Amino acid sequence: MRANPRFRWLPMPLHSLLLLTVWLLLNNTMAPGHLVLGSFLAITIPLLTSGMQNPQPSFHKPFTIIRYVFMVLGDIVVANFEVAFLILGPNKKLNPAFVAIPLEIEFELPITILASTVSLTPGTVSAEISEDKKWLYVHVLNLTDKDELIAQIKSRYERPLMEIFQC
Amino acid sequence: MLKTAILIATVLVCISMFLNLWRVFIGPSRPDRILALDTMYINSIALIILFGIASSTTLYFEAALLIAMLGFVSTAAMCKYILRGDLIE
Amino acid sequence: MEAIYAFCVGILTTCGFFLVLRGRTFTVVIGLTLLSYAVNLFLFASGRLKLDGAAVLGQSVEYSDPLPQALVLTAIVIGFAMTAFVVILAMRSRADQGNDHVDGQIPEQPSARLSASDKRAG
Amino acid sequence: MNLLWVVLLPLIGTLVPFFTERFGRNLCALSVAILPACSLILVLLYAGDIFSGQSLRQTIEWIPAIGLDLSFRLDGLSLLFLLLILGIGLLVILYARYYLSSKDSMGQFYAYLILFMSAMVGIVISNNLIQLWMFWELTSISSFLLISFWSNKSDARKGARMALTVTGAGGLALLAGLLMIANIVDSYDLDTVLASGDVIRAHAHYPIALVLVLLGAFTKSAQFPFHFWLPHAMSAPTPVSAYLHSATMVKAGIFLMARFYPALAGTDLWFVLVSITGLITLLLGAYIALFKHDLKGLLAYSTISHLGLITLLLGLNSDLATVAAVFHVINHAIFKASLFMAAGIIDHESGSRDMRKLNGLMKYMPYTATLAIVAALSMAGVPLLNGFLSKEMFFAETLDLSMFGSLSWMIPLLATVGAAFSVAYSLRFIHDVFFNGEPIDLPKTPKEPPRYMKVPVEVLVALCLLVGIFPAYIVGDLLSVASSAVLNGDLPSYSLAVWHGLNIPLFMSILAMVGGITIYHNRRHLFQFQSHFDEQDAKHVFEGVIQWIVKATERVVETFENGSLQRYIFLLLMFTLVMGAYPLFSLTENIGTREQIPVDGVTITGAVLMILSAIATVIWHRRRFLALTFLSVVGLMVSLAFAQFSAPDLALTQLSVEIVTIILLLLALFFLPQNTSKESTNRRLSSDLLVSSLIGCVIGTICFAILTMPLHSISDFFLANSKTGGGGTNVVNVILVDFRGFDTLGEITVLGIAALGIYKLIAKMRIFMPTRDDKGRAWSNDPHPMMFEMVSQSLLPLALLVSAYIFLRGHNLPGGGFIAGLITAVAIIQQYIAHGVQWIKPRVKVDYQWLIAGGILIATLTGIGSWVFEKPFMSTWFDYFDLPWVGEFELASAMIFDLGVYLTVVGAVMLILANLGKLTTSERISIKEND
Amino acid sequence: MEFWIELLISVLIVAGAVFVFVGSLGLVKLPDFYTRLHGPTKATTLGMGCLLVASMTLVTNQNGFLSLHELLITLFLLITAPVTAHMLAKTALHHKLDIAEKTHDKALSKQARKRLNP
Amino acid sequence: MSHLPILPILLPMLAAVLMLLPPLNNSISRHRFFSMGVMFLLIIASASLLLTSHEQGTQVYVLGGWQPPFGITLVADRLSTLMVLLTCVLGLGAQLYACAGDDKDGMYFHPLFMFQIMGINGAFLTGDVFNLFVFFEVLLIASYALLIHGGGKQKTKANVHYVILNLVGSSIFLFALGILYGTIGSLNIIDMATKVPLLDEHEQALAKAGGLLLFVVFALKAALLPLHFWLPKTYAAASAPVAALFAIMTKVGVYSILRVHTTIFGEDAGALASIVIPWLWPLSLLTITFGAIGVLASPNLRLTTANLVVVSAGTLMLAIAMEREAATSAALYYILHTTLVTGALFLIADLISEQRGKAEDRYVMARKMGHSKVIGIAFFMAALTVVGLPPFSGFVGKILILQSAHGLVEIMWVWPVVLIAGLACLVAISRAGTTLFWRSSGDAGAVEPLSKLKLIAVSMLLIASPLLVVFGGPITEFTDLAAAELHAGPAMLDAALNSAHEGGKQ
Ligand code: NA
Ligand code: NA
Repeated sequence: MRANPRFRWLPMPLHSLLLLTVWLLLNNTMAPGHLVLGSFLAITIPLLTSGMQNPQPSFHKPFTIIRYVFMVLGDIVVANFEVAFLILGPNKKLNPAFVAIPLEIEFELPITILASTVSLTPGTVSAEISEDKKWLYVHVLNLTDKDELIAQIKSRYERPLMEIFQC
Repeated sequence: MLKTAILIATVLVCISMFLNLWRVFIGPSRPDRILALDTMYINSIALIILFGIASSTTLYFEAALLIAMLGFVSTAAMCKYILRGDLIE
Repeated sequence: MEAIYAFCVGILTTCGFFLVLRGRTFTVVIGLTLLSYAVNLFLFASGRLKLDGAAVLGQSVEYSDPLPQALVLTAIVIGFAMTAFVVILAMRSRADQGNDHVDGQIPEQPSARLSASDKRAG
Repeated sequence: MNLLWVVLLPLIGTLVPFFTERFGRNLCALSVAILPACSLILVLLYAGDIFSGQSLRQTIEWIPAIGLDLSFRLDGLSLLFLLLILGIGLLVILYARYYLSSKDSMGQFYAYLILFMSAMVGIVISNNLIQLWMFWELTSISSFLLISFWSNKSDARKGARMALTVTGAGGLALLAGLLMIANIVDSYDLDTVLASGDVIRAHAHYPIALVLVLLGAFTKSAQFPFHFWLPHAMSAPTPVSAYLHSATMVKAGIFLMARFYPALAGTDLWFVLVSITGLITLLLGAYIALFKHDLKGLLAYSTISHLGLITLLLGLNSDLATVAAVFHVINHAIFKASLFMAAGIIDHESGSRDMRKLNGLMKYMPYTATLAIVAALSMAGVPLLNGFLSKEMFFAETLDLSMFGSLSWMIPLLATVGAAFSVAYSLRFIHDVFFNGEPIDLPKTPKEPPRYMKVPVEVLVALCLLVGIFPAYIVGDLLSVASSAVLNGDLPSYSLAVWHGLNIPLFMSILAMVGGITIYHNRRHLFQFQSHFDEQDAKHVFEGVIQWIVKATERVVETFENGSLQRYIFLLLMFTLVMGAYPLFSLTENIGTREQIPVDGVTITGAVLMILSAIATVIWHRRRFLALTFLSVVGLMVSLAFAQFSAPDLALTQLSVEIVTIILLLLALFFLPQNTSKESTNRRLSSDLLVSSLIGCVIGTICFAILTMPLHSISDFFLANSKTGGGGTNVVNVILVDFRGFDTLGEITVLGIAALGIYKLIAKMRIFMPTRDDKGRAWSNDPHPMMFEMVSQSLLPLALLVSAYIFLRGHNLPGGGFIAGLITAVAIIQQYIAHGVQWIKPRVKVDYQWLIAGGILIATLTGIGSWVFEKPFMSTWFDYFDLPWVGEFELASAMIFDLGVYLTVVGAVMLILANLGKLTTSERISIKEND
Repeated sequence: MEFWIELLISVLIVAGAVFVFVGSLGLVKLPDFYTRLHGPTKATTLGMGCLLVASMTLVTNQNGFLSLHELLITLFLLITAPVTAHMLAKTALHHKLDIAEKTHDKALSKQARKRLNP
Repeated sequence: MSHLPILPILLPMLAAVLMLLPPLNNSISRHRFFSMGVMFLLIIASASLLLTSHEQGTQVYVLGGWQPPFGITLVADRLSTLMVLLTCVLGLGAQLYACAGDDKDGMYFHPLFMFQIMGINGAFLTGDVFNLFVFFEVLLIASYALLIHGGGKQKTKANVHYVILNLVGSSIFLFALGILYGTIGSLNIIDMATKVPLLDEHEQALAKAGGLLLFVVFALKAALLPLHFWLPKTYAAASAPVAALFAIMTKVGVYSILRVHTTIFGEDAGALASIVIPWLWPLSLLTITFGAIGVLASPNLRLTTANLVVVSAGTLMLAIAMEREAATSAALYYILHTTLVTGALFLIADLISEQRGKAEDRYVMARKMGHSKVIGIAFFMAALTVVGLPPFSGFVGKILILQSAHGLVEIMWVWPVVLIAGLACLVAISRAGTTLFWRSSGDAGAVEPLSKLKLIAVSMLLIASPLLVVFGGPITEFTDLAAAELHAGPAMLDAALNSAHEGGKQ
């Protein structure tokens, strides 16, 4: 983490790339005019907002990122079916629980991404993070095995994230 | 077929909206109501998308995008209100 | 459809005016907000209703009347400015007078009057 | 010939004392006298013409719209009054020089006096109805100032107010009367009016006009029942009384009657109103005068009585009586002015006006006493003095009356009775003051006044004698020209002689003398009899009535203007209801011919949701957070409705405004009660509900009627010209930034002003900070949840990008500066909510005020830019450019305008919300939870 | 429009709507706030996803060029939904809302509420 | 082309905006000099606009070059330019007064003041009903902000009432506009006037409702009974220069009725002709009555003045109700006179308050007033004017109005009410004056310094009164022409519009 970053033309290159992509998505076009305009915005907006960003660890291992994204998407699809059946089924069958998951991963952005992933995937919601950021409290809709859940989250999501952020 | 699908979908979403409103009505807690309201925002997006599909226009895409962006802020603000009273402190 | 629309406008108007007639600033603000919804819908209706007729050239076959839409836009913005002002004024009033009654003071013995009238009503 | 100067000279003279006051009393008085004297000389120069039977006129156009011209006439009547006004005025100036003490502001006094004099001059030489009225009111005003000259005295203030109120009321009546007369004859010219007596008297409005004019005259001349103000005006300095209350102001009413005599007199109505009023006043004044212990009080009632006499004479509709009236005007002015002056000298030199204390002054001031006695005898109507002559004429006239039929004999009898009382109070004046033993407890030892203070009295008393002995030589011509001016025609034959032989009038005089002496001799019984009646002090009654009126009005105001907003709004809504509903009764059919859109499920869903939520908002309005939640639903549904009915821009705007509003309401709700108990009675609730639902019905009905009606509007123009003329395909946006861009400019100005106003409201706010929520729970200990912080800051660039997108496409597709501005603002607010003010402060160094101003400035300058191209404000410009590689793109001035809109919106919303957030930051107290 | 594409779109639409519906149904049906929280936040993400993909496909098919901008809505929803859930859970914890009887480790909610370690 | 018609709107707007930006922001003295300079410019601009409209006929400014009725037009005829000039003159007086120190009691006084002027001028000049709404809102929001200037409980409370009532009013305004657009299909006042007679029976009923609802809004602004109850306390609570400026606010309502209801629903409107007149008659008479009652009941000079504003509003409405040229002309003269004098009276009330210690301007015994001579003269002048006594302008106005009732059946109501109300005012004002200036408890106390600037401001407004009399001839001639122009109906303005088409786009 850099405290007080020097002024740079591209304070957040990844961000800029994302913004350019979003711009093109928004306009549904690859027209050169929009490329120019989009690039312009993709450079100026991060410049304008760089002051508003708490510095965060940077991304590494782009392939891991992509793999992670698709894995999560897949999990979301599967999870939704599970949850759908749970909801449609009788309430009696539910087995809700609070689970505390110990965190190894550090820093705000990675933790946020982890917590979000947990929320997005089936049957779990990140309810709270302990003040020292060492524990993630999760509410589970239908708990079968607590330890398995913890292990799954740690291996499936926390590990890749730690790789991506190298922390 | 598409029309039928849209019809079914619209009916489902409309029912969902009623269910949301029902939850807003009965609560019982404020978080319940906020949750229901948030869901209602999402369902409205669905409705708008369906509407867009049905009338094959993209004019309402921005409305959906805006609900996605702003609905979140509204929900978060309501939560913040309950947690801290003061939104901006 | 027109009947439903008009009915909604009527209901919103009723609710808005009823709340505006209450004695607390916040409630009045809520009422004014409802009222502004009614007003905007009403003003919009002066251009008549049309489905699939957004007034964007090339996007629709038949266009709805764009002028009332522009007017409503202006009205929304102005209404927003006014609501913002009156909200803060409500706060200021509470801060200055210690209560949020529109008259700056809570009418005397509301409970006594209330129970009496309720008895009569009951 | 320049009659304007006759009034203008004294009017200018009003300013003189302010400049000369500092040069000492003598110079001041002298300088003050110069201009009125010039005016008098001017009048005397014209007098020859008048005596030769002419009357002079001058007209300068002024405000034709109200019929007001500067129009003057100088005829016999004017001449007579001018001589009285200016002549006695000059004497009063001299007298006042000695009367006023060094503590009194002489300049002020003289200014008021001269102002009054000018006003009187103005009245008597007016030849225009409005102008006459104008000066008439000026006399009321200046007399108010004079009466209240010693303003620290409560009596003076009250007396002045009373005089002003009564004469003011009369003035208004007079105005109405004059306007009616003017309408009858279709001219404001006095000549025309006086020449049209027959037309006026024959007109249906004559009685009203007459009554109104007489009200003016009677109030001014202190006629019954309006006489009560005059005695209380005696709290004025004596020169004022001498001038106003004997010679001039009270005579203005008489003048008025005399002036309008040709136009209004001669009818039975005139006779009944004027003569009976005069008679009652004559008797009442004479009777009361006897019982007054105050010297000036006695003189005041005596004045009332004599004015009654003159009025009675004018009311008799007889030419001779009229001559007598005019004659008595002269005589009364002379003797009464001298009497007032004498009374003033007595007051001045002895410190009292109470006749119970003043005794035997003959010994202390023999010279003054002699003068006063002569004047008093004239007042009593003793032969060889002027008072005698006009009284004789009066008696003679009363004998000729037959109007009252078989009761006509009562008039001479009553006249004699009045005269007897007149003799009695004159005797009392003489005997009680100058003889009757030694003075009792006087503040000062009485002595003769300064030499020149006596001069005015001497002059007047000399006139009493001269007129009394040589009437024809001294006033004969004057009386004849004046009388003929009043009669506006030939004079009757009369003779001005001291001795007419032994006739009934003489007998009546003798009877009055004897009667008067008898009354005075037996005055103790009379005083005793009178003491059985509580003396109703008019001042108290008058003040009481005024107080009562004020109290009553206060009650009315309290009842209606009770400070209840709910009541005011209720009234407003009732009014709205009536105005909205009333025309609908003529709406026979509320379904128009327009084809209706078939109902579909989505719409019904939306409608039902909207209606239920709106009703829920109302039902739970006292649980505010809940109400707010329902309000959000309604807002969402409204946005969806706009989307449904082909208004994407509206949907977007409504949505973004909705969210900002909710945030704002939440911010405010923190500082307000969360829940309130039931406050309105069921009755109020039901009446409120009734009114609001009726209005709802009206609005709904109208809405439906309009929706089902075919529309012929100007909108095709916008659709046709949007692209070609405005360069955009989003017609709504082109209307906003181009066709009706001026509205938008106003709209962002409103937003900017609102932000400034809110900032102003916040700046001085001392707010209560709830330390717990409505259920008594402590607040959460996590002010900035980490996840929210992280996500918010990641969303910021994205949101800004979307906002740029919305902004840029606005001209051609739904979007635009306003929505983009709101999105930006919401994104920044989100940062505030997530991170808090402290965090943001060093990171955002934008002055939101500058944003607002800059935004409006940019928008305005875009509009002004078109001036360069000789186009009207806000003429837009656009063109298409083709750059290699980039492709074709459009540049439009409307975009710059929209940028202004964008900046203003961002600035305004941020100025409001960010500063609202700052309210509490420094002083937040955390309550630890104790569980 | 080709049948397969129409079929795909129709299926996506119906599926999306079903998920939306199930989410809202859960909101009404489930026993306590914490379980209700699962319904909408999850079902709607996929529900919306399906609908948006359907829309995307349709527009792409109609216009002849790739229309991806609906992805943005999904992106926003994916980013924001967990935070919404988190904030709501926080409020629920803060208000000590009733937790369904049979929930395991109910006591953990107290620790979570104070953001302490378990 | 001449841009004169828009200057009365743009000048104050730009001035306000520039005062929020460097280098003018943050310095009250710069604000003062700048805004005074602008005010002088404004007066020059509006005076020349008035002369132009007088000599060359109605000036129609077509904004954006969009031909009416499609674009927004500004219509600078004699009536509107007269009102604009009046606003600027009153504004200058209030502003000078404020510059003596009242402007420091809160933020943004001068920018808000300028915005207020902008809004008022805009409302007077615009020829478009929706644009009228916008300018109403501009002037209202500025007035909301100005009303709290100086702070204090009373102001807050008054503001709550004022703001909420006016927000309801604005909603009704929009309802009315919706109806009018929905039936007539246009927003340009002149165009609406030409279309109104062509409506079918069905549309007429609705348009009538629209017109009457519009009347409700204007009546609220103009303080017509029963919608006037908010006014006295609100005006009395405002700080002096603000109250003085507010003297024109009710006239905006009066003007709007005059403009909208005489043009759109005027004599040529067929079935919709004169729809408000039957209501205006009794209401205006009652307004005068209640205003006079309020004047009598007022416990202090501010309230008295505020109630005098109500009386004058009622009188003006009465003149409008007579629906004839002479009456309109009378109303115009009366507006000039009453606006300036009530404005001055608010300022004088403040001067008096300063000198009387805790008693302020209440009618109670107090310490002897300092500077009582100067202030007394000013008060005396204002009092005579306001009561309608000669030699000041009040009597001309009153006579004009009385005269214009000749030949009407209602004269039997008009005259007594106007005259008796005048008497009530006379009684009240004479009591007020004698108490304030003469009823003192002896000690002079500490004499507060009397600001020269304040005195200049007051004299500037007061001097108008004798000037209105001295130049009564030409002024009434002007108002006669203005009234004739207004009553000539849409045809005349249509011609003006058509001439403005040239140079427009398309
Ligand atoms: Na705060
Ligand atoms: Na005696």
